[in-house]
Amino acid sequence: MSSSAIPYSTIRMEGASVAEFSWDIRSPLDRALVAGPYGAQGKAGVSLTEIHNFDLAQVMARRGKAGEMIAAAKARFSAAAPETPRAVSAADATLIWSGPDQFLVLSKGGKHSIEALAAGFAGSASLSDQSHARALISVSGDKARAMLAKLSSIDLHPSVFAVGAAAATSMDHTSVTLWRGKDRDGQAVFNLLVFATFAESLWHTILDSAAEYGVTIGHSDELA
Amino acid sequence: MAGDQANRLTSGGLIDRSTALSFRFDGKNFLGFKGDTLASALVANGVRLVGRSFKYHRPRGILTAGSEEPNALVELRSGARREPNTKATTAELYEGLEAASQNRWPSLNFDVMSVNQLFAPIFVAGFYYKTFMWPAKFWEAIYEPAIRRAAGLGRASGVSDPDHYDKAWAHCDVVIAGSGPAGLAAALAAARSGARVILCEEDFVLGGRLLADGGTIDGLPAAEWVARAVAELEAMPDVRIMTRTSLFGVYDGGTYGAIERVNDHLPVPPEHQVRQRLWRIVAKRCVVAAGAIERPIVFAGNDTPGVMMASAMRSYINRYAAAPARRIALFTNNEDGWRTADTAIAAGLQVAAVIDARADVSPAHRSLASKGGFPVLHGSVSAVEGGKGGVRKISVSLTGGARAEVEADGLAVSGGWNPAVGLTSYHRGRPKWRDDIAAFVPDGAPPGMVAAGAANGAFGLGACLREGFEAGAAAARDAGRSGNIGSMPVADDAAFSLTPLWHVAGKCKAFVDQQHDVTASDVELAQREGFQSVEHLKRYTTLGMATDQGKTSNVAGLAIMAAVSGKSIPETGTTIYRPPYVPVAIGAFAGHHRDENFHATRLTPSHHWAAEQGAIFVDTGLWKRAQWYPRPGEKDWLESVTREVKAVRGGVGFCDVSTLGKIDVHGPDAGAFLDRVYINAFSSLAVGKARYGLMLREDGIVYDDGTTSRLAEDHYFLTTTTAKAGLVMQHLEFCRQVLFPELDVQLTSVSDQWAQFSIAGPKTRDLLKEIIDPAEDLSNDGFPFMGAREVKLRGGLKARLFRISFSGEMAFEISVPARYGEAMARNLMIAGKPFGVTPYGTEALGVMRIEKGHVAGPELNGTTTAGDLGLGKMMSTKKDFVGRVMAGREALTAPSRQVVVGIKPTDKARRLRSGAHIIPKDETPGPENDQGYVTSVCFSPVLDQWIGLGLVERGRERIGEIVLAHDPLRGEDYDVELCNPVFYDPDGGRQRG
Amino acid sequence: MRITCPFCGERELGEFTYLGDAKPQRPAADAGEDAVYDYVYLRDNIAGVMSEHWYHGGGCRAWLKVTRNTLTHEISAVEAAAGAGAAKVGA
Amino acid sequence: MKYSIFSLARAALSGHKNWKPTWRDAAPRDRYDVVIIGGGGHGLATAWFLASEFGIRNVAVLEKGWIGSGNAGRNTTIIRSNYGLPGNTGFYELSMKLWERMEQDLNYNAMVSQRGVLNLYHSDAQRDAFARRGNTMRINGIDAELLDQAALRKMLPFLNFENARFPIQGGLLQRRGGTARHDAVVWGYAHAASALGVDIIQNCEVTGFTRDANGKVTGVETSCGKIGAGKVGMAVAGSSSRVAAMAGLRLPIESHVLQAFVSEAIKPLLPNVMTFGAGHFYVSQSDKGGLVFGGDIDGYNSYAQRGNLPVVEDVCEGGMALIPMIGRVRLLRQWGGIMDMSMDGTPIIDKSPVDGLYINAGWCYGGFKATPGSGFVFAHLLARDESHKEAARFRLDRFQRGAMIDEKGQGAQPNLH
Repeated sequence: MSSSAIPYSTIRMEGASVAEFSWDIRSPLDRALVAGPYGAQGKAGVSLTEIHNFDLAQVMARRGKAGEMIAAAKARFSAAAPETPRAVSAADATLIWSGPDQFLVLSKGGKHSIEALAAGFAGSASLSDQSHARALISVSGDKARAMLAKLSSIDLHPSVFAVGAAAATSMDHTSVTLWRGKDRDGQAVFNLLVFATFAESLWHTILDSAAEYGVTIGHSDELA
Repeated sequence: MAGDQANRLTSGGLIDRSTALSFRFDGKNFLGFKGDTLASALVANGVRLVGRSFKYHRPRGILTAGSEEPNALVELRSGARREPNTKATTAELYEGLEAASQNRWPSLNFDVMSVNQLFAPIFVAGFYYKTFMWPAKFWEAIYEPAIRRAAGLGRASGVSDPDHYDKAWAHCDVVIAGSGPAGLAAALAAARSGARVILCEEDFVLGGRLLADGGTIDGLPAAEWVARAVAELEAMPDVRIMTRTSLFGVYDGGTYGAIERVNDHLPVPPEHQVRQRLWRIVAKRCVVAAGAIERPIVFAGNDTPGVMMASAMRSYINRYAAAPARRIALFTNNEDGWRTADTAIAAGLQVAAVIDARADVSPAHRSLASKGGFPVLHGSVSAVEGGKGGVRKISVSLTGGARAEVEADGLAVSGGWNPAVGLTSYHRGRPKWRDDIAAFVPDGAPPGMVAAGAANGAFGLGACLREGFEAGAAAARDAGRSGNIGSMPVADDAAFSLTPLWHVAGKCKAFVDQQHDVTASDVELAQREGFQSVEHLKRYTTLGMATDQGKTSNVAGLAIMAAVSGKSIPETGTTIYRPPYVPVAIGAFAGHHRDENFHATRLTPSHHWAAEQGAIFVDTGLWKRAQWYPRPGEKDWLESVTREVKAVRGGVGFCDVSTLGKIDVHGPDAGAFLDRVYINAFSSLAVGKARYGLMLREDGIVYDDGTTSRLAEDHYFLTTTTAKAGLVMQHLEFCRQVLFPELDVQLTSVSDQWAQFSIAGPKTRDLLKEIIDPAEDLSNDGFPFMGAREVKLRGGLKARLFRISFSGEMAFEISVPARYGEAMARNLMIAGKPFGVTPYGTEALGVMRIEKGHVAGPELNGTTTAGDLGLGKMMSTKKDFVGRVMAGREALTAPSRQVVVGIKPTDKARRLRSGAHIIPKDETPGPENDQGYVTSVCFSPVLDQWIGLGLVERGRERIGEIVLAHDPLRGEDYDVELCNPVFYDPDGGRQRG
Repeated sequence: MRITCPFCGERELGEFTYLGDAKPQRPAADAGEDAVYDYVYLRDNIAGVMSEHWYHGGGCRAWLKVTRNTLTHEISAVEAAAGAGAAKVGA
Repeated sequence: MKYSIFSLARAALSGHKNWKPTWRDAAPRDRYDVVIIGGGGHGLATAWFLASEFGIRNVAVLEKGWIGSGNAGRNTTIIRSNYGLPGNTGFYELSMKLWERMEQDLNYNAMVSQRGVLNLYHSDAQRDAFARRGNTMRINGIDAELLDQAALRKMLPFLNFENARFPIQGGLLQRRGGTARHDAVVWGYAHAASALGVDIIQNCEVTGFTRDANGKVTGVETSCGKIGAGKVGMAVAGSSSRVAAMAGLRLPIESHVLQAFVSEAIKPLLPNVMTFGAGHFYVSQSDKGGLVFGGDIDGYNSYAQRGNLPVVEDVCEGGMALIPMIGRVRLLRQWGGIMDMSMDGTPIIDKSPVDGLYINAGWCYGGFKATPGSGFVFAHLLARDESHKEAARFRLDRFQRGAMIDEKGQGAQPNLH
């Protein structure tokens, strides 16, 4: 499931050799994710969707500059950047708390790429590109909480982990960023940013955990 | 007769008579019903002999009806699913169940090991400490194997467990252990308050003792009240009822361990399902309503099959409609035991006699006796007749000295009740003694935990409900819930009167710990030999160390010890209670983490491409790394690796080095920060340049190394070794947040953001020109050695390019965003095709670094200094840095230290091996002249021989000296020459060229 | 054990890494070898309430100062290290 | 009272009524030549060696609880001498030689079982480190064998060779390593020391030191009153810092909890002691049939003598990864002991900076195997006022000198040793 983010290029070389470089983008789940049903038969209790091709920037306030960073975020996103573990939906980005004085900017299409953000945060925050460092998995379904309870020590009860709640936490000893998106079809949606090099391994663990409930697997280019 | 359920009562019980289940015990076929345990089905079928004891192999029957069972242990299931030591009393019956008795040979009925009973006079507690000492060699050869074979009960399957397990977290306000009257009342009160409640019940049916003892609650029969309570609880969304789940432990911060036997009641777990699940329950409060355990009285012959706890008899009769005997005698020292006489009569069984150790019996019981036509004997049981066939006759010593005999085929015993004090004592709280019930009750429970009902010493039904309800309400309140708790369930309290009786003195063996064959005289012997502390008693006699952890024996044992040592029971005290409350399968604690899933696996961005190339992978920490890329016709790894090295040194090759830790260091003080964490300076590094850095621990020993590049005034890109990536990040965050908080610096791991490749060999630049935008100047002037900057690739993609080399060749490292990593590998192959580009793995990487004398993991072993590694000159004297002061200590700077040198065998055909020690030539190896060892070796294609690095005393002063490589483990001794560790291009012309 | 991270809230033990006693302070550059020896090697090793460094590496990566009783494991206070959340310094 | 099969048979005839206490429970006298604080294996062994080897019999061993109530009674009973660094190698071999004659020395069967200790390796780097260590052992006259995978498949076919995350490549075997019955070691030393006149005083907690004008320790204050002493030796692993603090000393030691586990008893399954090289798990099977196993320390300072679930899980994961046939064997009991974790993972046996006070501490999680050796060299130090040559590197000042003995290479970070 690869899509080309950089156009195919054909270059005529000295010495008459022809090299064709294809800069295919490959998600870290490219091989492991097989769309369709998995595990127990019947109505799937868990739905897993990998979201492709996103921009992810880590924004970290400089010493004593938290206020300026928040102001810069406000100016750019017309939203208050999260200062506690929350995910804030702006018009075209989600701002996810990732630690004290820092948050992630999740967006699509390059509008809030690290280059685009640089000027606005100059002097108030340090930026680090994480777009390729993570895989993004969205989990929903009747049994999403039951399945996540096998991986996460976080209390996901609706009264505790409401829409917009976020956590920098670990699943199966692997660091993840977890937040609850907007409900879809009346069901809670949990988003997971997983480190890319761990993604395939954690994916298999997720499938093992979900198999008893029946799983439907897919991918999407849309942010949840 | 097999299969006829001859002892099944014709009516009653919570069994489903419409669902008959067939099962096998010791090869014989039987029938039972859904709702039976293995034990109740065996009782129904008249099977009384179910096991043999640990030491004397005495015949044993079923003593209890619960998880405290010491005797009725079986091997359940067969083949790979065989589970030793399974309590028949808790094993749920299922169609096709197979069980076998254990610790007997050749059969349960005829067990030759029962000859041990003949030696019983010698096999007293601790006998083995006094003998088997001569001759010394005989212990491992003869005595110990014999003891080991005789000991142990069941047999493990011996093959890999085929079932799956997993683990999960649960969160609640109130967790409740036990669903008897106290537990259900607690759950009702807490749930009505609005609390999130988890109710754990180890049984497969809710109700606890109500299932066997009935009663009237709120004017309803107990069963009906239970059904209503459960229905009310089930209707509430924040109540989770977990049957087949034992709360086994309490850990810090309100974390509770529980084991759910998800599918143990089925022959095999359904597809995609686990056998058992380990729960970590996080609860603000815990109500322990785990009930109490009826305790035996120790008397001669008390282990005869057919002797059973009085409450267990009621369970078998009332809950399972199975008669443990037809003519039952009851031996009790308390009022509660009498209920078994009631139950027996109600079930149409005969009561042979009630032997009551108390002086008085209530008028109600007297009238029961006359109605039932059985005598009440005041006294105690002094002997039981009957072997493996079970109880036949009971001798009674009457108060006043006369004797009586009672013919019976079953003896119910009640010595009173011990509250289940395990959970409340796991944080080292010691239970306290209560004289009125002659039992220990919880004290010093962990924070947030409270016991209620029988677990707290309240033995009346009304009291259980009251305590449970109040505890549940209080727990919910403490958790911040304040809903209307409604009315408290009420019931009458039966009178509880008891005259403590622990041990009836007699001549024959009277068992305290039935499973471990610890007798009353063993306890007395222990006292005589000075093992008076209860812990000494336990360890010397093994009392309470069996699979039941002394649930039916500990208190009796210490009571007997108290009596013989002239102390009170509370003075004697208890041993330490330890989790788990019931034994838990090791597989459940492991969950998913076994076999290939033991630990996570990290894959490099080019992993799948490398796999397509046929790469052999090696585990490096959690990573899978390409170790080499074999080609058809290559006879071994060495041939492949040698080819890869030659291809690099003669042309160009590349290797995925994305596993290096990569950290963005941002901020105005980034340079100052790096100056403090590295021994060398980084604030002075020019933008666009890279520098090799070495960091120490605060104790002056080398911690890690790597290159760090300055990409902008306020932005450095730091790399760590693969092994230390996470730890260095932690260390740097410590330096940033704790040691130097005044610095304005930000750290982010970008290890996963970048796919990084090392491209090395004289044709590196040629290859790069193919793939990098022609506008980028890659010449020596335009991109000098140790240069570092962003470049544009053909097609527009941006990459980071670093001119660094660990191979000694002209080399670059190039980083692209990780999702382009696989494309990068493919494109390097395309771009390098004209130059014979060769992918190489970690072995070739290792060969080239050794040839070049670069230190790596084997040299950075946590005991070496910068000086040892030949890098002492890097240590700045102009600044403070982590580890500076301690690095200066006398022994760390001594001239005699072992330092890095090159090593090569004088015989070029000789293979050098890591781990060989270095001994001066012509000396006999010994501790005094053991001067170091070989740390890293490789076959060097350049030198056409094995070479290595080593840490050798004063090594740098001894270049050229011939020494002995001494490798007794592999039976090798050979001469090697100590040499300059830089075997290849010592002037460095190639990498700068 | 559960530690209430001042940034993340209460989390389970597995997310944290322990370093040790938070009382010893890294000596100044010119403090001399004895002072550094003391800092690196000697410990009060308190049986009772102790201030400790813990790292929330499985969460927000903050270093914390946790006040904990080594006899009971009871945690009475948790605060962030001086440099965790330092962007709010002076703000 | 001499123990043997004959005395046992004789006693049987009289219904075992004539056995005397295994050791004398003594009341404290006013003064002893040497007072040992700590009635664990090390303290009792020290007393026995003082009496039997160095002729000092006016010795008291003070135990705040019951003898063997500390780590001597809480360990996983492994004995071995497979160390790789100078200082450790010779010392642990001295100890191993004393194990080999213990039962005859003490007339007590401590069930020393030389069934072999096997360290598994899973990578080339680990093999190389084991080779280095094994060669060190051989150079010091200690048995060691490097086994490859084929040899292990033959010896231990039930290990996970087929679908392991970290495949087993081989192992370093010390056949003379094994196990001993921990409580019996304590009782054996108590039995033998008591017979030579040593006073064993239980339920006697030291609460302070008495000092003369020069600061020299002259005795101890205890819950049973003041007891004078020519010299005081402390062998109180787990409580070393607390006892040392009574003399105004700070030690390079932290107290950590190490958990251990035993399974239900099963018929013989595991022939030797095994350590997993790719996770935290080691195991042996007791003569009674239980699998006795453990793993890493919990990792935080603790005096609570109990640990938490993450380590239980970690250890069982290691167990299942290595020996998948133990999945249905049940964990019966878990417990925790307080480890004296030193700053380099190596013990301290030395005179303290306070005159008259001698330290035997810092055993980390490896004190049991050292019991006889520790007793011997500590007795030597107490009797002669100089270190035994095999303990010469266990000096307290080694940290100041930079002469650490760091087998794991983890530095001054006790929870990593």
